[in-house]
Amino acid sequence: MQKVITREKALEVFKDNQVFMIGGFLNVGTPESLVDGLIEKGIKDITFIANDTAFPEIGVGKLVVNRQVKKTIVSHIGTNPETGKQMNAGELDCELVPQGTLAERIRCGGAGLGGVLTPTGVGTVVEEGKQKIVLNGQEYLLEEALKADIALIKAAKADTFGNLVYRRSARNFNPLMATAAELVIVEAEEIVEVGELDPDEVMTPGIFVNFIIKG
Amino acid sequence: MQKVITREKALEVFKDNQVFMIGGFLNVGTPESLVDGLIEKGIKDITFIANDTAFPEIGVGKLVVNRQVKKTIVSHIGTNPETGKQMNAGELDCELVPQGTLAERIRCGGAGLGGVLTPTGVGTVVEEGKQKIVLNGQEYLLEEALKADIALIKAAKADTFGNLVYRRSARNFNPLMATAAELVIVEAEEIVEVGELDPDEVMTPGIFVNFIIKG
Amino acid sequence: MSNVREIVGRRIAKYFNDGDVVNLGIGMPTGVGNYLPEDKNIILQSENGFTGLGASPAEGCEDKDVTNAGGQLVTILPGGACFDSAASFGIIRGGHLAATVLGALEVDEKGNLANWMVPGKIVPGMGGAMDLVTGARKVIIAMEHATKKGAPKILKECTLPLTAVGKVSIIVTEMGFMEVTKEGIVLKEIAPGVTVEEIQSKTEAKLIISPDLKPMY
Amino acid sequence: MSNVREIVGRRIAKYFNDGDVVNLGIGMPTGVGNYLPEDKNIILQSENGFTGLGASPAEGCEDKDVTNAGGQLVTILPGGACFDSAASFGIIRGGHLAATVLGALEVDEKGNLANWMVPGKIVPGMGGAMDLVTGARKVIIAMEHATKKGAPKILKECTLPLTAVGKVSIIVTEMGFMEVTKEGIVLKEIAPGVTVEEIQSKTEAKLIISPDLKPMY
Repeated sequence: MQKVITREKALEVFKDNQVFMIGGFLNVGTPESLVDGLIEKGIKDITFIANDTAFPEIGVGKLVVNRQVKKTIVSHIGTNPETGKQMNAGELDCELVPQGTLAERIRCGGAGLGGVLTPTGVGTVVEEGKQKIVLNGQEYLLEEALKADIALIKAAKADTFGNLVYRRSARNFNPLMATAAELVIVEAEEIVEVGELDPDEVMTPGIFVNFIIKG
Repeated sequence: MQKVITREKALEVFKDNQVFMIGGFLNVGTPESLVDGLIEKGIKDITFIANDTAFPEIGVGKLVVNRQVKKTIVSHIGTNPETGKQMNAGELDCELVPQGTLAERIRCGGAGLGGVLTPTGVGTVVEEGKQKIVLNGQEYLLEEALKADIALIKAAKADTFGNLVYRRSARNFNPLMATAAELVIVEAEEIVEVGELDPDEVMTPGIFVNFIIKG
Repeated sequence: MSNVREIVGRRIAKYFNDGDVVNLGIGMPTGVGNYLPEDKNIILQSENGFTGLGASPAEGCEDKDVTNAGGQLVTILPGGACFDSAASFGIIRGGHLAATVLGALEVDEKGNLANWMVPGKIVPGMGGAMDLVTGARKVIIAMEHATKKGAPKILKECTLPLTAVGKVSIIVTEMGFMEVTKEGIVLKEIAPGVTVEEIQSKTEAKLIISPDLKPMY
Repeated sequence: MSNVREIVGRRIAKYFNDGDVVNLGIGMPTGVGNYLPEDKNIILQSENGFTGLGASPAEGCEDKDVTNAGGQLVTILPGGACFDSAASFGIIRGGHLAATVLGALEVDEKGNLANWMVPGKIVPGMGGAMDLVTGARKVIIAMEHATKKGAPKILKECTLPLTAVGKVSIIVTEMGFMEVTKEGIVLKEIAPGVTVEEIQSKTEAKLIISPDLKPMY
């Protein structure tokens, strides 16, 4: 059960047509080396779930510019004009999801929940095609769970078992996504031995992690 | 905005007929000094939401034995025979909730969500009176949010702003409950100055906390 | 414009109470942070994952992992706390913010807000805005009173896709401080040198003039 | 009974694969932890909030904040991690446990389980059991084959209120190792000294005898 592997080895799991969750918020906390691997490998028809599409020349934004992406599920595309351009041209399927709803949908995917009821989006275009449920006089949208084939996670520190620690605002979607994919690959700035992390400082338990590379 | 107060002062907020959330798991991580305060003050018709009813002579179990409790919403009563006795005699309203569902319902209450869809309890008596929702061929129960008037929280460490750190299995329901009540009172084993906790080690942000006592 | 930012920012900053937890949106709302009163403890929440948002870092003290929701390098003040995106929006959606300050493309007399897309033109996405408007206890709009072309942004009814329905509480522009009530939009304060006629002429919604109308500082 | 615990515990412990994350219920299932193979890394999850559940602490090394779900003092092994109850049941419900081992009052040939109440008598509550049975990838029942009075616990159909429907995969008793399949309960291993007739006589459900029936160790 050797989880720490080379970057080369990690990139071998990528295939066309997979669904990825990719951590980060405007590239803060994005596993850039793994994302670059998707470019190096020329992986096509990617679906990715992320907070945003970053910038044209940075992070997941490069995948969009490179036209490797079939679909994105994100909360924000304003910092990468290429996403909007491809979307308006009908070349990219872009599902825009309120950020809090996106977080909950991913969390549901990881936690075995079918979905959550949120008041966010009621009375807006976000409610289109969704069940509306009224509880105690308040309307909620039923937002369904999201899962992925592979999660690409950026951590500040990992032990060799995969216990993870994140730093500051680089945490964002990473711990949620680490629970919601079939395969979880972590790019860690620092890798330490088992026992070096205190159980209380671990933010993602190692049981969720399949592979770790030094990033 | 002085949050650190005396125990005496903290107990003044208790009134009859309030709904409490009380942290702990078989009394590990239970704010015992605050619970004892409910006894000292002779507070009546308490509703409490907790993982369990502990033991007859320990923690929240004492409230049941003392007949101060009108209703409990818990996952387990097996360690306190008095709860079952009062329940079977029709003297105590006891709503039994699967532990994971209880955690989610409290989390929903704190996070502004109306409820979640869980597969837990489908086909059992737990589904009685609940909406059943089918998504992608899988049945789920709609479990609704829980809120409280007052949450009684046990922390290992608090700073004077109310940022909290829990230890080991004493964390359990505490961070969830700290988000889901109108008023949050913390019993902390250690109180430190603002700035002494690293932002990444904080498990409950101080914005949730109203009062802190030394426990 | 920088003058507008200062007028609007100063007024909104005065609105907060000691201990308020506030989220400031990207753009003009971010500027409100420059004018927070020193005698009150206003805690800023950043939806990308922390409380205790502070000023830009001193040169040489930048931390690549500490940015605001606009991606700008910032600092975390003592007493700050970090969390993941689900917890962050738990704070936002769960009513734990005293207020959020956001920009607007349009706002109307029913408290509706449109600030996330112009169909066929710009579609930046809603980011955290829909959750912020839905969950914050007060929604404060900070914006220029009219568009660059002079068209009103405070309307009888929004025409653009909504961000949320009936959630706006306060509108602050360089011309005045307005409160959205069941009866309509009440002008409570007016900027020095601006007349009631002028502000109404740049507003599509009929303003209710407060009997207690004050100058806005 | 202590012999039953050992027979059942030893057999179940052999079932796990290297790297499996497992939750052991209160009572006989907890005992499985005493027999885990040294050559495999089996990670125990404790639903009260951590992974890396270890043995009882040495005298003098007790930590009041480290207990298992039964409230007994335990230890956390190197590589362990703590979390809150929502995260703990995210692991459980989300399919991140390779297996859970639980006791049973009744189990039936459709894989139904009843282990949380006897109406009018004992109502301990379901605790984490319903989530464990619903979410774990394999549900393994560890129990005495029959009640103290000799009545079968492996039934055609459960009579007590269910914990979950159709989730049981494996049943291990002091008499044998059984697998729940679509066709019914298959007896795959039989304890030394027990005959097929004996185990069937203490079982209400009709056992399907594996053509490859082996002794259970």
